[in-house]
Amino acid sequence: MSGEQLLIVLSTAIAAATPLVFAVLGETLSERAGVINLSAEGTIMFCAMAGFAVALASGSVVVGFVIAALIGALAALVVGFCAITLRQSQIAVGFVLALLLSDLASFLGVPIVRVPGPTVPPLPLPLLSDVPLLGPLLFRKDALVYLSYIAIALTWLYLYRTRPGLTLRAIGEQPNAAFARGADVVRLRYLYVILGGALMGIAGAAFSLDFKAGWSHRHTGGYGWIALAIVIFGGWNPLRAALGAYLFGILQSLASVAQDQFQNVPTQVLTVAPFVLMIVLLVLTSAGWLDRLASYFPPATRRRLLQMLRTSPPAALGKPFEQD
Amino acid sequence: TATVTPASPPSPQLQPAATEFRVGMVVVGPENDKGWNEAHVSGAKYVMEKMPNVKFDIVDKVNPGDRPNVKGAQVADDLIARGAKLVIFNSDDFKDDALEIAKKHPDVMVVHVSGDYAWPEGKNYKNQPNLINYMVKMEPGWMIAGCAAALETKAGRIGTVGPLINEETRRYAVASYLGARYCWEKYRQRDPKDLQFKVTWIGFWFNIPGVTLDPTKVADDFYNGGFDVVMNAIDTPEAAVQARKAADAGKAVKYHHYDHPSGCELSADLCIGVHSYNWGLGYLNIIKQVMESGKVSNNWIWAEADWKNWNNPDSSALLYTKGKALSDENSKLLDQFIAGLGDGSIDLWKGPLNFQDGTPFLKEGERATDVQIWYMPQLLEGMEGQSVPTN
Amino acid sequence: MAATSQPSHAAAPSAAVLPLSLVYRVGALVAALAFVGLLILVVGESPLSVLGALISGAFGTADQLGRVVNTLTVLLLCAAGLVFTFNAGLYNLGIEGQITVGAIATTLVLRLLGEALPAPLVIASGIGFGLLGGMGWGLLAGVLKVYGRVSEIFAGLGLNFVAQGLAIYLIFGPWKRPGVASTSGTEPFPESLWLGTFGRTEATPVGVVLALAALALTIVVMRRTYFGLRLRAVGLNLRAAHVLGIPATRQLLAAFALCGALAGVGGALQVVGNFHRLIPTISGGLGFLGLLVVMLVNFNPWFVLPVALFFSALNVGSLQLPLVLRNVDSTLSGVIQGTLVLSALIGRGLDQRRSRA
Amino acid sequence: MDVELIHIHKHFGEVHANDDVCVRFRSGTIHGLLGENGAGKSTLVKILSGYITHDSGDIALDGKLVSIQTPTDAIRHGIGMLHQDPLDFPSLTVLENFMAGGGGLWLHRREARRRLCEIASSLNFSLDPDAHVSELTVGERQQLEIVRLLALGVQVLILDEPTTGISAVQKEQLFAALRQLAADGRTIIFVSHKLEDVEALCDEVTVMRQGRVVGSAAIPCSPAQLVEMMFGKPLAPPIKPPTAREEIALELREALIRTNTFDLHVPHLAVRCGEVLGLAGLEGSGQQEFLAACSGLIPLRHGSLRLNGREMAHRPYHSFMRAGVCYLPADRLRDGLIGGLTIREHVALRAPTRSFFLDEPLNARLTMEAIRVFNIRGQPNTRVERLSGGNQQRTQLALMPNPLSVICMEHPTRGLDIESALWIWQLLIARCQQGTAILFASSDLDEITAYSDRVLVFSGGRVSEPLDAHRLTADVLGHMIGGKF
Ligand SMILES: Nc1ncnc2c1ncn2[C@@H]1O[C@H](COP(=O)(O)OP(=O)(O)OP(=O)(O)O)[C@@H](O)[C@H]1O
Ligand SMILES: Nc1ncnc2c1ncn2[C@@H]1O[C@H](COP(=O)(O)OP(=O)(O)OP(=O)(O)O)[C@@H](O)[C@H]1O
Ligand SMILES: [Mg+2]
Ligand SMILES: [Mg+2]
Repeated sequence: MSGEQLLIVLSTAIAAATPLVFAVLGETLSERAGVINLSAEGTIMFCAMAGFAVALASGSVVVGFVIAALIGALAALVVGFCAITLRQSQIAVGFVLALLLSDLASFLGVPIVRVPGPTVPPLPLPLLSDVPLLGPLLFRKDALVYLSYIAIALTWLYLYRTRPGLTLRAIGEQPNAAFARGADVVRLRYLYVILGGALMGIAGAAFSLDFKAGWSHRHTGGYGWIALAIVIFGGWNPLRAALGAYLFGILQSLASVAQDQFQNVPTQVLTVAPFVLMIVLLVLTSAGWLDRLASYFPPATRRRLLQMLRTSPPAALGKPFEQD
Repeated sequence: TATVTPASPPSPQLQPAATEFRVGMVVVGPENDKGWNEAHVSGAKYVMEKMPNVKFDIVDKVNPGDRPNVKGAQVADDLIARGAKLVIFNSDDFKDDALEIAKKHPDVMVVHVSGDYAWPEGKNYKNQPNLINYMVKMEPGWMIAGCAAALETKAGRIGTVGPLINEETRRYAVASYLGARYCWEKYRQRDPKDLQFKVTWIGFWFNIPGVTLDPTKVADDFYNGGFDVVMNAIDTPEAAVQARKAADAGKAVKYHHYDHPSGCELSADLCIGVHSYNWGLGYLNIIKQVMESGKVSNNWIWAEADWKNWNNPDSSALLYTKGKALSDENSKLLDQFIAGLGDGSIDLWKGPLNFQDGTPFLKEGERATDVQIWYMPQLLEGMEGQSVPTN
Repeated sequence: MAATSQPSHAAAPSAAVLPLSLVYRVGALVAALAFVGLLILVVGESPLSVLGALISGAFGTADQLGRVVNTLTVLLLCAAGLVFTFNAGLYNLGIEGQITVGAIATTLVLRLLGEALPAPLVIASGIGFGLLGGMGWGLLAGVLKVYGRVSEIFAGLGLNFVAQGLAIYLIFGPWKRPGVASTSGTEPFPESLWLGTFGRTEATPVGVVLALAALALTIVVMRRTYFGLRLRAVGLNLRAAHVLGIPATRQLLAAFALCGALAGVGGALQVVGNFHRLIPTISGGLGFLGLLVVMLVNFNPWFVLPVALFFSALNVGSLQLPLVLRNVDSTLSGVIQGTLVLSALIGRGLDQRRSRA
Repeated sequence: MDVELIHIHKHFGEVHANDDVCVRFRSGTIHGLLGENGAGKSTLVKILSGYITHDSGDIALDGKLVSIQTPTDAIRHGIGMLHQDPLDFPSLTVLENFMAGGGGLWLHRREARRRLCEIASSLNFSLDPDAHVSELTVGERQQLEIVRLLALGVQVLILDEPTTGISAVQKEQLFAALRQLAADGRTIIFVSHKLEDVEALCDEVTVMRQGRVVGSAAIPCSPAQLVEMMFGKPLAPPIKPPTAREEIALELREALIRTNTFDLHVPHLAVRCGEVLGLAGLEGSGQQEFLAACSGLIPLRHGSLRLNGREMAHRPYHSFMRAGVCYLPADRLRDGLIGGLTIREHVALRAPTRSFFLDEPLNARLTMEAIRVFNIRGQPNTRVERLSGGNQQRTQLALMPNPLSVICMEHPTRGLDIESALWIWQLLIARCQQGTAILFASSDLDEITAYSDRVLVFSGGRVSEPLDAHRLTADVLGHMIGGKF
């Protein structure tokens, strides 16, 4: 594949992966706080529908995004209530919501199927877009894409450079210890689950108002599950998760651009790759093989290596918090 | 989804009134897809205008993606249970279901659009008296589309968002390529080698999440990849929608739509044109015959365009609507081309033509037979894209 | 992530407060129905006419009844299998993949043996291989869980997509129809390889027998055998079960294998009894639906049959909705099913919270 | 800062963990809080540190009444606590642990790193800021917590049994640091069982028993006096008839047992059939792991373990069970019984049958029998979590196979009323008379001395030689538990 073609693939992939980026950031926040929001598939789908419908009615893309975010937050609130307050299985409630919301989206979305509607206008950045390689790659997109860059950076900064971020990681690791240090675990968990849900809502609207403009039956099918896989693939680290999302975008582009390169190979198969990667990574890390591998390195490098590769989930992920 | 019968009372078991003739239509995709499926629904509406005592029951989205665990045959059974005397399947995907239903309900006429089981000369002839194959000869339409695309492309790069790969779709791709190559050579005086004509197949007639490629993505990759004209060959209008995005982003792109004029309204100023198919005509004709005699004179219908009075919706199976993006001089050239096709002065099914793998398709001067065209085994030399040769 | 995979049926309400908890259950049901009714009103139809349409759509004709039965058979097989995994404390979200792989295995056998052997033999071995295929895929998730310490939830979800990828690869690649590469599936099998049906409907006696047998087997095993008892013990408290001398890992793997096997048979039936070929979405979402069924009945096999029947009827009946009612989409069935389970979960949660307090 | 706790009450269900507790901790002093397991020490200090809320009573700092409802309140008032089981984040680095909690938006890593190293070195602790806490020893984790609390500027530092399972060296470091802090005028509250530590470190000591303050004294004072206060009356006399036989039931040689904080080394131990061996010591001194190892639940690091002469080291748990070993954990509902299953189902799980189908008649019979013999207050279909603590224990005992060669028990009578305790011991002694050897851990010294033939004392990562229970005095035992042997 020629360099120019590669650049195109990358550029398209980055744009197309933007909704996923918002989704994985949201899920990462929620899981960092110790709550799995398994409803991603449904939340994204429903918010795509609702966001588009609202934008259509109000004529304002922004309103669409706001409403989508609110609905996403609401769905997450249900998950939070069942998981945190009622101490039901997070898996059960998330899974049911995933199915329920996707069907609900199709059910209520009938009147707006394939109706042309407003989309996010492109916004090439004045100077940056002329930077040789990076310009076309990063800065000839629209506001939403730039927002996603900012969101990635902010999330990372928040998690690793701020005190509340550290507390967030803490409540996902050892809620009791965090409590002993003055964190209001229950409130914070609600906060981050809801915040994560809002981001997923934005992801949904990002599909229907930008990258897959419009609404059709099961418009965003599959992307929610992918997001869950990518969060694990990203080791609950916003930066790596975002990279995972871009990687998926690239695979998608390859599947279409390079189709004629491999005759007789159904390129759809490429889109399964993230799941295989996820499982392999999980096995590698969960079963402690990674640490065994690392143990062959000198301590200094070992630590760096582990920090780079470790994908051990937040210790308290999925466990209800009982303060004794 | 909605039955087109004006507010039929919600009792499914209602017996059709003596005069009323019920037709069931099994539609593979969403009925409002601005493409193939919407075109067939329009056909139904056309019939109902002409014959008020005909009622259509339409079920759309009949595919394993949208309706898991539902088969065309099952839907047809329901429609027949509701009193349908004639059932229409609107996709080649239903060929097995159509045959199954025809066998199961000998008293019901089954119309399968784009199959070949009722074609005595065909390879798969099944002698099933109540099975009708109805198809419109689309190849000229695709040639016109290809020509228009070739006239409009600045970069000399035409991309096609293709559905799944089979004889039918290969035949259309080939037809549009032939049209494109002709106009590229004759009207634009350019070397065919400079024309890049690429087909990317998504795997079905429209997006099925997780199963097909996402046509939105495919279209994006074309536009961003420097293909300034994209031909839509699937049922849904992603090519049109993404064209708008690409144009807004400052790219000089255009698209050519397929099968429903409304597809050209999505991004009007970027639409080169749309070739659409007037299914209503054929339906009307078939239904008339069936209502009179309970059968049709010929179970194999491959309807032609009416070249004499071009674009007459009441006589021509093939219609072509020019879009705003088609420049005036190109529009004139296109008219020449259409006229040529009409009077036979332009016949693109003539040799020499080679297949994609270099093997000969037609020798010098040889003309392709209907059978050769219908069962197009692979793409042609000069085209890019998966071909999946029959073997 | 161990805790995530603990279904929350351990904390059982004490007998003293049963009537009150009954109130919660019923309240949940009412709330669910109210919500659905509201939705229907929102789209401008009357709940009653929807109900009528659903009923007539599910039981109006012999064909429809047959379809309900056909759906029910696969659903029952899945639900029966899931009763094992849930009671072992596992969320086997990988069941869709297990159905798919079962279907693939069956297709493989039918393609290989074709009409070389007598049809009944081919079909039987097809179903047998479906069972093995599903079991293998289930065990894979189990091994990942037990030895790889990978949560069966994410492994399962991943394996679902891998299985579908495999199906797509086969359908487009090695098993494509001559000259065609379409997701619409492989060449249909000759009618000799189709399962016999009740009359002209699609309901297959073999399927019904298999499904009911599976359910009966499940009930017997869970209620009447030491194996079932040990399974519940492991599901409720793995540590204590181990201390009491129960081979926990073997139990977990057995649960995965059993569930996979039953799902695999379901996949086999989809091929030989329903689609008569392999399609990418061969599982038809029945695995996930099975999860909903078993969650709704709180892992109690006795109630699986009625609920599964209800859900199957919804699935089939909803096909009628768009025909009869102008603006009600078929996805209403999914909405109803999901709402019921969600409100049941919440009701159960509130109830437990009350008895905790 | 002076701390005063006034008439503190705290209930956990029916347990009265703190019963009208009044204590005064004076600034600049190290104040010891002594008491046997379950005396209520942790509860008291958790209340002071805001980790749990008290039912009634007041807290006064320098004479002013304050309200402490949450850890934040406590920190704000300059009270910090080092919990009995370290509350930190293993997956995070030392530096991150140091910074976790507290206010402000940004993490000033460089600044934090400086403070960390500064405070650490001032106490001669050496902590690598970039190490993951999971790589640290318990001692280092304590040091980290102390440094963190000091960085928060606490004036009152509470340490809940900090010397359990840290090395002698680290202990010295710790004590040195604490003395220094007290000298700086801080108030140190030092919770412990260990007379030795209290004597070595504290200026004052308050002793608790069963939730009450039973007295306090200034150090130095006679150890006998402290022991007297801690354990109340002189120890109960042995009441167990001799049942030990000649042949060896269980034998350990050069056994090394890994606990999560240290490795326990047992040079040689031979338990005879019918013998009762009591394991004394603070909780978390290795008794649990010792019992788990003897019953095959955790493998020996190395060494040999023989059951009735057969080498069993590295054999799986079920072969131990087949060899007639039975383990009864302390936390019945977590490790011993299966909440959600009924008594009958538990009996069925243990039923001596290979058949595939449940033999309901048999199980019904066995269950009724068990309920009668062990007079369990419950029906065959009563879920075990609904049984009272005592009846849960009875159920556990009823589930023991018969015959057995070795029984390993933790806290056989914890949470039981006197008469069921007596009854249970009759039952166990009956087993001994059949030749079963019993190893049991208990925090109740009376129980140890009353029922053991010999006693092992666990302390500071070491195991004592077996002592003859009949010559055991409270004083000796108290001191040995305190680590003097
Ligand atoms: N969270 C709790 N829930 C129920 N009971 C509790 C809880 N915490 C402590 N208790 C009970 O309160 C009593 C006092 O416990 P506490 O931990 O204060 O004793 P302690 O003196 O610290 O004992 P140890 O020396 O073993 O730490 C014990 O009987 C204990 O069982
Ligand atoms: N989780 C529960 N659900 C229902 N009933 C319970 C539960 N826990 C305890 N009970 C009931 O409350 C009563 C008191 O239980 P508790 O454990 O306090 O008894 P106890 O006073 O400790 O007796 P024992 O000395 O035998 O432990 C028991 O008889 C038991 O039946
Ligand atoms: Mg304590
Ligand atoms: Mg008790």
